[in-house]
Amino acid sequence: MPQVPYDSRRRNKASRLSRASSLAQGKLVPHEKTADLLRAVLEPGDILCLEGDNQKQADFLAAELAGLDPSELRDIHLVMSCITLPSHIELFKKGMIKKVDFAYAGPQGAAVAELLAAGKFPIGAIHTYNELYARYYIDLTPRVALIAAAKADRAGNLFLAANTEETPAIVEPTAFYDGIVIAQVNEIVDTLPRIDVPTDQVDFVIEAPYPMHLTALFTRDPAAITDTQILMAMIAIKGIYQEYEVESLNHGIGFDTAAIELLLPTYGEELGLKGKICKYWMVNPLPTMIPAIESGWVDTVFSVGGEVGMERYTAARSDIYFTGRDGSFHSNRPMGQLAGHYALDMFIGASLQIDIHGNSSTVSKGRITGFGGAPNMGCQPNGRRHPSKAWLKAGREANPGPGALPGRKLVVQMVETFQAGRVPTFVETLDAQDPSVKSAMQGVAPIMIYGDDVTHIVTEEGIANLGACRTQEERTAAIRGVAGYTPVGLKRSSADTAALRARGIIKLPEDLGVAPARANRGLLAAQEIKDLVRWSGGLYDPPSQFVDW
Amino acid sequence: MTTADLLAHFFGASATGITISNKIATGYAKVGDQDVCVIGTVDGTYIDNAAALQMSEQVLDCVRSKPGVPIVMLVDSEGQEPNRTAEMLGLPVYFGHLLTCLQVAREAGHKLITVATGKAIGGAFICYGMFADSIYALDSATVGLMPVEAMSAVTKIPVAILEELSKTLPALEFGAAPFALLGGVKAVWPTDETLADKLSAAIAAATPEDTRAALGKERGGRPQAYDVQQRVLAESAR
Amino acid sequence: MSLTPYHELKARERIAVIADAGSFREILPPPERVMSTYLPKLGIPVSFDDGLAIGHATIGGKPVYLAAQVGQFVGGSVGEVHSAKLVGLLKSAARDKIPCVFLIESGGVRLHEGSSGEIGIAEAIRAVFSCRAAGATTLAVIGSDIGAYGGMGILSSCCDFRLMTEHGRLGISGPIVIEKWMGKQAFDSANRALVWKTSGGKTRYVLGDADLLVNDSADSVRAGIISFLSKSAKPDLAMVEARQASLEARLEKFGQISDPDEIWKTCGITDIAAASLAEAEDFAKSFHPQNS
Amino acid sequence: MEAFQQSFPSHALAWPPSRKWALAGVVGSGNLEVLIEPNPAAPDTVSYSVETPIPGYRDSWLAALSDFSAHYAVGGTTITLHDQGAPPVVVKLRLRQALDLLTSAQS
Repeated sequence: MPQVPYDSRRRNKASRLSRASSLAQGKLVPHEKTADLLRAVLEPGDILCLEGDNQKQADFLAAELAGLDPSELRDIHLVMSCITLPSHIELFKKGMIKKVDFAYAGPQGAAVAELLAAGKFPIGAIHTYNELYARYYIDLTPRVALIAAAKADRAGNLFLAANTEETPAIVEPTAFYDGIVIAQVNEIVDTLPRIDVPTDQVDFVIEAPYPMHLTALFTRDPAAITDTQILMAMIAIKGIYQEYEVESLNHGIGFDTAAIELLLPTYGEELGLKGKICKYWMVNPLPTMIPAIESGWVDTVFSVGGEVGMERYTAARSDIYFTGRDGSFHSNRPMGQLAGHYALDMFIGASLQIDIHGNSSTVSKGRITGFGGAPNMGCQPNGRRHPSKAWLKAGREANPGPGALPGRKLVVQMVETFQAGRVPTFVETLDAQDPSVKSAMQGVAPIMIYGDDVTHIVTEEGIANLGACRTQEERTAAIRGVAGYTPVGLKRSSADTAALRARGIIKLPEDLGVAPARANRGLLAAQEIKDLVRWSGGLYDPPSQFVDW
Repeated sequence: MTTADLLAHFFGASATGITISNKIATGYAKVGDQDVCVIGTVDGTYIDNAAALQMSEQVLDCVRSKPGVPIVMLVDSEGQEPNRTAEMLGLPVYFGHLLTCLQVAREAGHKLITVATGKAIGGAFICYGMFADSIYALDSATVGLMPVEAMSAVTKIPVAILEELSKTLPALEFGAAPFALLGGVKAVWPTDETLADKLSAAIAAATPEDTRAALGKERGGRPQAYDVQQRVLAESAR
Repeated sequence: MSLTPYHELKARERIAVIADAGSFREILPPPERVMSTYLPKLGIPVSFDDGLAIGHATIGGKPVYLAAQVGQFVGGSVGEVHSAKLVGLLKSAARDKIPCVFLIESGGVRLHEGSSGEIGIAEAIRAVFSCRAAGATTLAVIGSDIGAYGGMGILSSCCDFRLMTEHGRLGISGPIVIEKWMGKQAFDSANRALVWKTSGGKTRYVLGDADLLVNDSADSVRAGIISFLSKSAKPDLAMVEARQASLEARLEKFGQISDPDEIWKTCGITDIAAASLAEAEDFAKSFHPQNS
Repeated sequence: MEAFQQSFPSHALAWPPSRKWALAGVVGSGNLEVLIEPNPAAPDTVSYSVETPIPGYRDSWLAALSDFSAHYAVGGTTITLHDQGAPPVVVKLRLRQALDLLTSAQS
């Protein structure tokens, strides 16, 4: 009779823990013994999760892992959201990894492309964030997870501070399926401000010799916002925010949306929109939102992560931000992404390239960057049932048939027609469609947002309402109509453009009553970082790379 | 050539009156029968705040105690000290002070003569040597803004292109001879036994008019500067 | 009248708000096309004014010669034409005995024009002193993020007076050069807070290198300029002797300090964070600069 | 560096302009300077001269300049553009600013 497995993972975990028992006092392991701990608990063939996203990194554990000899660690199936650090790349160079499933590789995009060409980057698949976290519960549950926390107490409870991010999404499936959770912490203390991860779900804690790496990814210096971005922001506010009465929304990290945030207390106020739009946000604590918050525009903000320097401000504005019992900020990436998917009227973001079908991509040749979280929000939530004004209006425009959803999320792409150096944003064919790029993706072009999901494209030329287009040809004509002097735009027919304009599918600044002459930096509620500090009443502590006083 | 040899070439036995401390030369000596005050840098040293003060103190001493004695400036410096503390303490202001002291000397009737003896590069040359009435360079001196390699590193223009262009643009070349073509030095001197005589003659001939732009035009190395200066002067007089 | 932040303005916009309305008469204006002959050979765009607008104007009714550098054009750098325009203007000021005001925004010598810009700055420095000898006030206005660096930092330090805003920086070697030289540990050029504390207007004012610190608004800068137009600081032995003593004392007192906050504290500033955030003119009122 | 000249028909500028020339913009990254000068000899034509360090976008430039010439009365002028990678939106903005300055009352 074949042996039916009942608890082999549990027994396996026990034997791993016993191999490591001499290294730990309780759950605490001195950082000098990290490599020994990794040798003791890891086995060839393991699914290993290394925490690291685009902000927060288990960088000490990653470095220790990369320092192991390939003879001690091999055939690892690595699962992680962001391949960000040089130490991550080192694992592949050393040939320790037999397979990798990930979501994003932005900063290491060029290195990943090189490894791939050399046959040293065995991709399982490239995911969106929530898709990857979901697989942690299905077929990619980690045997060992290496995570990062701000503080631990001596019992092994963890405090994650502002950057909760995806830690719970890694810890829960690992801990509840007999995996091992190892946490690096900045410091071990007697009493935690609050417990974010209970010690029951943690096996080992290491006080790292240096604090974990945190990037101020969401800080945009108002000084770098251009007049063109302000013009686009005015177009977006009048043509979309006001038009659809967008109450709940997500913003990207670009300067375009930063300009919108800084126009709310000036231009938005002038249009009488306070209290009508932009009340509920799923967005990280963006410093450029401070003036809008201080002017009473914002009801709530939930975040997927924290932002360096916003700790005191968010703690002092607990009516706006989600904070813990200790008073400090709390975030959660999977839940934020879920909220962004189901509970928002609008997603608005930027892109590097948009093709004539409205597909967009941030891929350029020679770089493998992946997806991150934008596609989780920049798509239509077909499981949504609750209505809102914006959702219903966009749904009516789409003229759904009897078998379709009555509403649509606004999925808006906001781009200048040219990127820096006169590189056109609008192209006939995306770089993502290049065979060399597709071959890395099992033949599927890495498209960030699909044209079928997009409702609007905003450029400095105007707005194209793709959601109201009836045919693919119309959609392409609408895109050409706002693509300016790019090769894609030069191919437009003036008759098509005029017809679409008459139907309100293309709206130019003059159609919206937006005067380009007013688009200048004087309209921003804050023109430099110091203004944000002043707006915050001194509660915002900008990182030193943003300080010029 | 050692510093001692070099000083002996210019000042003979009187070179003993010159003290070198922290690679800054200061003191009094004779060129022929002429008493001179000497300030300068040696061994390619970097000039920092203290070095500037050492030289300015010598200039002030000369103005106070040796009326009318010519001041000879020797330049062998790689540049200003690229140092955060030096900047924090106001390095440009120290340099400005040194130049102001030299101006006070000039107005008190001291002639100012510079000889670039070694490296005379960028800010280190601007902060005193290039302020003289008359500027000379030894043929072995490396004079100029910066070598093409350094220029390339900052401007991102390939070295090969800069080198090719420098064949027709002496401004991009590094050395005493091309610098002379720009009018930046009056004459390039061979390092030989005639140095003392040349220096002596240079002191006698020095006048405070700045003739560098005219010289740069005449020699063809700086074709625009003189004419542009003159056009501005003419237009402003209207 | 304008409350526009001064540092946000471009050279010609600065002239427009600093000079009395309609008073600016440009010398060698753009249609004259007096441009660099070096840049085209390097495939770099040229500018009609070579990055420097010069001319005659009145400010608060007083005649001045006025120059404004275009920081966006090759970093406001000084090449052959640029320096020759500066020299011509300074010589005009010395001849006519009227003040010369520089709105500075420059990283120094234009490397693309090699030693010609270096000699040009040296000529301009001589011409600054011709002005001072003639009693024609020279005033360096440093209120842009690029600041006054390299040869322009030295030239600024040779003028009778320096007026700064907290955005302005005065130095010789820029932070990137120093980082390359000393290492990132010693000076991280991305640490803008440290960069500004090292060379920015407030620290320069604390040490007495800036004679006046004003708010970053066109009106404040204009008012500050006017306050200098009837003054001059003609160099003489007594003045430079006093300066020698004060610069020696500064080196003695602060030579071993590496943290600029320590300098502020030594100068009597107790709440560094508040002083950092304070408006320039409030900051300036709060203590007596260490001066010469 | 790519350089090209092109003339377009345009309605005549309101005559006389209030200035002899007007300049807008600066030569800096993503920006350009535009100098506009009256040319009474050809009142129904505007002549452009463009220098740009980014080659290959002549069609795009000419389309933008053609549109500007059609939308605004700039006949009887020559316009010189020194570009440093400005996108068309900035090109059109500077053209408008230069024209406004040329025709606005002297301050």
